[in-house]
Amino acid sequence: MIVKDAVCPFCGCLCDDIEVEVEEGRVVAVTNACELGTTKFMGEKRMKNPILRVGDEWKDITYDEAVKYAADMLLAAERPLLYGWSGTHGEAQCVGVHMAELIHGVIDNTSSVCHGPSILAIQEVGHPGCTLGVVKNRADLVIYWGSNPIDAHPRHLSRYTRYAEGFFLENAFRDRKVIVVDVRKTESANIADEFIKIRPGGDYAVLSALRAIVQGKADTIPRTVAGVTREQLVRVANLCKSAKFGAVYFGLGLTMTQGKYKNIRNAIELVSELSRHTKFTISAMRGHYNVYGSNEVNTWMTGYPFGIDFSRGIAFYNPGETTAVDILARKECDAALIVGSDPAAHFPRKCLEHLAEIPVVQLDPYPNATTAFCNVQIPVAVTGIDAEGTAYRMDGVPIRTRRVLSSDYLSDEEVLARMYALMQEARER
Amino acid sequence: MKVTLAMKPAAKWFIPIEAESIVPKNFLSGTDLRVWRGNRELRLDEVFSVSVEGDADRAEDVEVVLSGDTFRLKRVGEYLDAGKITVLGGIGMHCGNFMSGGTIEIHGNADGWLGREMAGGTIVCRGDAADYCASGYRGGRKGMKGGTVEVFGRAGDFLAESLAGGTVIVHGDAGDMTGAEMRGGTLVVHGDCSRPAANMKDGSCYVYGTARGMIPTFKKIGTVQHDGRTLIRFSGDLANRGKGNLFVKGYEYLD
Amino acid sequence: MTELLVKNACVIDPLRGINGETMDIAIRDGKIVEEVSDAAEVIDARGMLTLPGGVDSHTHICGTKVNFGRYMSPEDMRAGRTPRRGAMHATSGYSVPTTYGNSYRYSVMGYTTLLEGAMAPLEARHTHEEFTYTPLQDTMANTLFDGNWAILEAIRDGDVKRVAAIIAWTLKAVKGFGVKLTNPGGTEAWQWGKNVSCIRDPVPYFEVTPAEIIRSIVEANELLHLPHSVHLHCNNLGTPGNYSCTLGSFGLIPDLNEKRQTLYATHVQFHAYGGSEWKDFCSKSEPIARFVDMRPQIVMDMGQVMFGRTTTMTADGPMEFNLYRLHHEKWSNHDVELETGSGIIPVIYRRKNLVNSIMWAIGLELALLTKSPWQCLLSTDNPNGAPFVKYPEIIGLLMSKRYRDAEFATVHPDTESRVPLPAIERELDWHEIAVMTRAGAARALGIQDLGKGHLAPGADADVAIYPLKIDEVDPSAEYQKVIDAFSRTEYTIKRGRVVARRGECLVHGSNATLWVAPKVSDGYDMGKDPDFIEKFDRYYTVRMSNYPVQEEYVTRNRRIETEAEL
Amino acid sequence: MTFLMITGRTVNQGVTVENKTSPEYAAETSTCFMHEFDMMELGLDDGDAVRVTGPCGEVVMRAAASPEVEMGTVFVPYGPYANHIVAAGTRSTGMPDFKSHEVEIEPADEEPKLVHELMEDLGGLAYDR
Repeated sequence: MIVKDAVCPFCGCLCDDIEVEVEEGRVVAVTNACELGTTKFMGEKRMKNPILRVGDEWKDITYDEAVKYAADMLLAAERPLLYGWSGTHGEAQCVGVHMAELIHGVIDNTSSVCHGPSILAIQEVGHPGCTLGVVKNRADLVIYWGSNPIDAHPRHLSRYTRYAEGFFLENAFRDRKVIVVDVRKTESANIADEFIKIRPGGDYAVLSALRAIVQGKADTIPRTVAGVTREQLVRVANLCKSAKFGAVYFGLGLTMTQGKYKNIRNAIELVSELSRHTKFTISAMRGHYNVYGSNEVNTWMTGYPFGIDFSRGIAFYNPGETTAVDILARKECDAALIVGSDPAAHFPRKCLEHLAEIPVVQLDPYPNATTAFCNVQIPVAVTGIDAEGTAYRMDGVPIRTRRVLSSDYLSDEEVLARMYALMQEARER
Repeated sequence: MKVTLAMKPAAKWFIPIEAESIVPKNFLSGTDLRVWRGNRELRLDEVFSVSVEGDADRAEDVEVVLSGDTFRLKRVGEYLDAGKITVLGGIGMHCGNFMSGGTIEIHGNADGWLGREMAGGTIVCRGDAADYCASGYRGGRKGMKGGTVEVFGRAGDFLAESLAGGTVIVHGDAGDMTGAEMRGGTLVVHGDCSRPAANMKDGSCYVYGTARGMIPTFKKIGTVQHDGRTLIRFSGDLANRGKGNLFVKGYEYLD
Repeated sequence: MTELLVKNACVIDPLRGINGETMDIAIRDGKIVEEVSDAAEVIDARGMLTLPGGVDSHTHICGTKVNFGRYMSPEDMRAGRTPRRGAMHATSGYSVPTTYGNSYRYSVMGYTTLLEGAMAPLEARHTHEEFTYTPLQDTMANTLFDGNWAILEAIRDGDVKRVAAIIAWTLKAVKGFGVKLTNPGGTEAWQWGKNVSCIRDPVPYFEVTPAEIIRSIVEANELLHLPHSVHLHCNNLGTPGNYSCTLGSFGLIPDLNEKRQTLYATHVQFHAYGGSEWKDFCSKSEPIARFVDMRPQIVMDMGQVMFGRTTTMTADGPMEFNLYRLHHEKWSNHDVELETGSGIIPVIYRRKNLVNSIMWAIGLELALLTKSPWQCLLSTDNPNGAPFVKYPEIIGLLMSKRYRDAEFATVHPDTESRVPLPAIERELDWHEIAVMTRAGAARALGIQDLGKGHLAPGADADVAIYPLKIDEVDPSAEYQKVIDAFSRTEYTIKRGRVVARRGECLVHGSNATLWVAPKVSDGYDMGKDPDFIEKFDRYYTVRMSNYPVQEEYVTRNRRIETEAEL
Repeated sequence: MTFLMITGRTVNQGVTVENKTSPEYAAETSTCFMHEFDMMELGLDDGDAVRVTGPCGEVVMRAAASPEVEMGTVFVPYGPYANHIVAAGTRSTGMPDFKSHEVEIEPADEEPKLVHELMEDLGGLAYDR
């Protein structure tokens, strides 16, 4: 059987033109997807059934036992942390929010360690953006700033920018300029028309300088700014101003370096400045699959995109305080539910040391690094492969993912709904 | 009246306690107050040994003294408008948020967001203050609007972010993005700091040490004498069409 | 079977010509019926004012743009936070509350049906997801066609039937309700950073004018026999002197429909400005109201501005950018490929600001100067002019000259010379308010035949009972009582169940979505049109098969089929 | 020698990220990409073990030459090895300093640990079925 127009569950591009060939309940071939997507579709070695850690042993348990364990753990906790969510569908995320609200816990998603700083910046200055198709059809200038699409979003270049055909571009490859800004000459830099190499930690200064130059104040700028010559900055500012439609795509090179969200704020303010001269947009290269969906769901349900603390019943939001890394490193939670992510692989060690001390339940199809810190792991269907639901693309376009396989695994949503039902019952008693 | 709150040891000592009820005026009507440890509501005396000496009719005459391991105690002195809070050790996040009057004195270190969005009154911190001292809230347009915050140790990153009024003085070094988005008020750092006054619109920022990673979009005006020091005066942030004043003893660009 | 009997209700039901009659309302299984058995649960309304459930014919509550307004505004969110309580989930936000916040607050005010004013087709799924979490109202979505490439091309080719066919395919695909034009042509121009100044400016590349877009789409709308008319946000919103553009747009509209208007012009306050610049800015509510009085084919809503902080959000991207340059607050913009755009900025309307004071006056003037309340409905273009929780105050202002004068005394002193408001004596009555907030809105949306906006047997049992006796309250003097009553129902009944009582929501609820599926002949099925398919595949970034909104997204499906002349 | 350590995503990290118990994932995320001159100075060949010491401890990785990396900096694919030495402080933003850590690098004579061994060091229990 061949499933057409399947939606790739790997990165925030959510490519929806994938063909998946399935034989005897296994994916045997994937067409159109990049290497990352293909591997994800072909994934094997799933965990077979829920497991419970007893001393230094793993014991198989039933789904009912596992769900009960999780519900009891969360009900008993004084400050439970519900973390992850980017690897699952909106429908499951909604149940997660309802759970956090009911048990007065903290709910955070992986954006706190990817584009959380971008959100903080947007909350200060807004976000002039657009859907990916607008860029594909119109942009004659694309800037990748601190992002490396060849490695992280391999089809971004071919579907939307460098190699994409566009309605208003006769010859997209020739008519569209690509600039890459980074601290190292990545592979993406090799296919750019211009590469701006910045000293590590210098993005903010370069962005400020560009803003001033766009305003016609080049004369006050020092001869070099973070390793970039004034001449190059002036040239780039002119390229931007003379473009008909410019688009900036920024990545973790801006969100993870010194200044964090202030870098993004500066980039957005540069784009707002350029908007006085020509059309310019800016967008984040959202990484993990449905991470943008977790922001959307959390926002319409709680008012905030991530890092929401319901300890006091009402929603309190303060990244840096109510975000997962901070809470774990400061040992400020006493139980954790992990869904659709692998914090043990992605968080600093100090966070893991606390995970080792508190009860942890994880929903994940595979054994992963976090498994080692679990008291219980519940294997679930792979979202976007054997479970269908809603995911939001990096530009906010919501797509319903297709189920390409059927399996006996419960989806995240189903497992969470069972937990939630038990918890509601307990609270009503 | 003097109210002494001595923190009791707790089993789950790491769960933060929110104690916005600890403001002097609340003690005028007794000590039957509530605090929250995570999602559990607790009586004040479940968390503290409470003792009261003397009495008072008005908040101005109340002093609250906190002792013990209070570094996880959040929101103490929120909306303080009169009276005094003395913290013998360290204090947790959000101490003195929204305060409009009165005094908070901290003998140890203060955690993040000390004096966030304060409008008046005085905070003195004898130790270090962590990030976002005297700052604003997420997405907010204005930070601290009035009053004084004085830190005798060091301050963390984002000190006085979006400062709109009042005075902030740090005797030690400050961290990165000191005084970012300033739009008014006065910020004084006696030591060094990194990237001061980035994107400032207005206000005055003084750095008596060295400004590292100096933002390249400030215009040098000349030197001035200030408080017996020779400082270099800049105007900016040009990138933000700002008209602020930045005075530094020395500076280094990231060139 | 569940039965409910509301006894001793003082009913105003304008669509049935009932004006203040004391009567009983019988309800069975979610519908109004002639009578119920003795086993029915009884509510004694004790003579309180009882109206059909409120219908908001233009509000922004769900979807990409609204959610972005929330996302970028943590400072707005922290105002108005409530914890989970009983059947109510936690809520946050003031001007752009969470979906539960919207739903509960509307319900407490007696509103049971809401029209989301702008949905980009590509992002329709998002709007429908949020509808699901707006459980205490029935919802429908106006679908944006202002910059739709396929339609612009069809208009250029003079093919109105093709325009209609594209609308039919899209509405059905995205489960949309009505046709919305926001700054027609302007949103496409904005994707080049440009705009159109009024209805005669050609759109770059496509070379059609807003006038042609409006006229063709109005015609297409009627070919499809849609329940609602074209819903227009005119070009040139918010600029001094724009009233002439507004009149020009209205002048394009023939009277094509016997049952309802042919054009619904939304938030006309923002389009009724005189002067040539901000310095000589003034009200032009009079010519607009006079024009509308003479043309039954036009219905408008007020777009009232109220003082305070709010968030503006519209598909009108270029207008928001101009606002941003004025206020230099935060600015978000979101262009949608091949379709439309949107912009968001927070604003504060201040009494001490002359322009804001004039805007405040204009909205009220439109409602007071337009003779028929059926032609000027109550709205704030929530949250653009003000959050909807201000509706009760607006009702108070419309019903009381004394209240208006008291407020007028607090606005910018120069306002008096720029607006006719102080000279207007008219005070609206209960019946007129009922028209402006439910009956008229239901008729304008074309949903009265679907059981909305009235209490005839067969209608949806959506009822609002306000704690107020109209024969005991003089709204002219006791306007505060009016405001209080309209702020909090005694009972809000939705689909035959009491969903809110004295400010508390009592049930979880579940939303129904009304959407339109026009039936067209095979030759006009765009899903089979090779040119349409080819362009879709080449220029959109989602596959055509992944574009339609699936049934899973509609909790309670109210599909409306129309017989198109295609 | 002191280096600035930058972490980031790579295709190989992405390809193996769904199978974190695999040797491929361990190999990719324990690779320390360096400038070849820096490697020469430390006497390292491709594939040699290095001990990388950061603000929060040390971890053994394997060096690999990369033309993308500047002298004085090293690039490590985002994963458990880099995180073993990254500080958890976020400067109160929620985001650790993933891209700006100073580290000490020296040749080592032990093998990089497996992912589950790293986890066990921190109090976890490997699952190996």
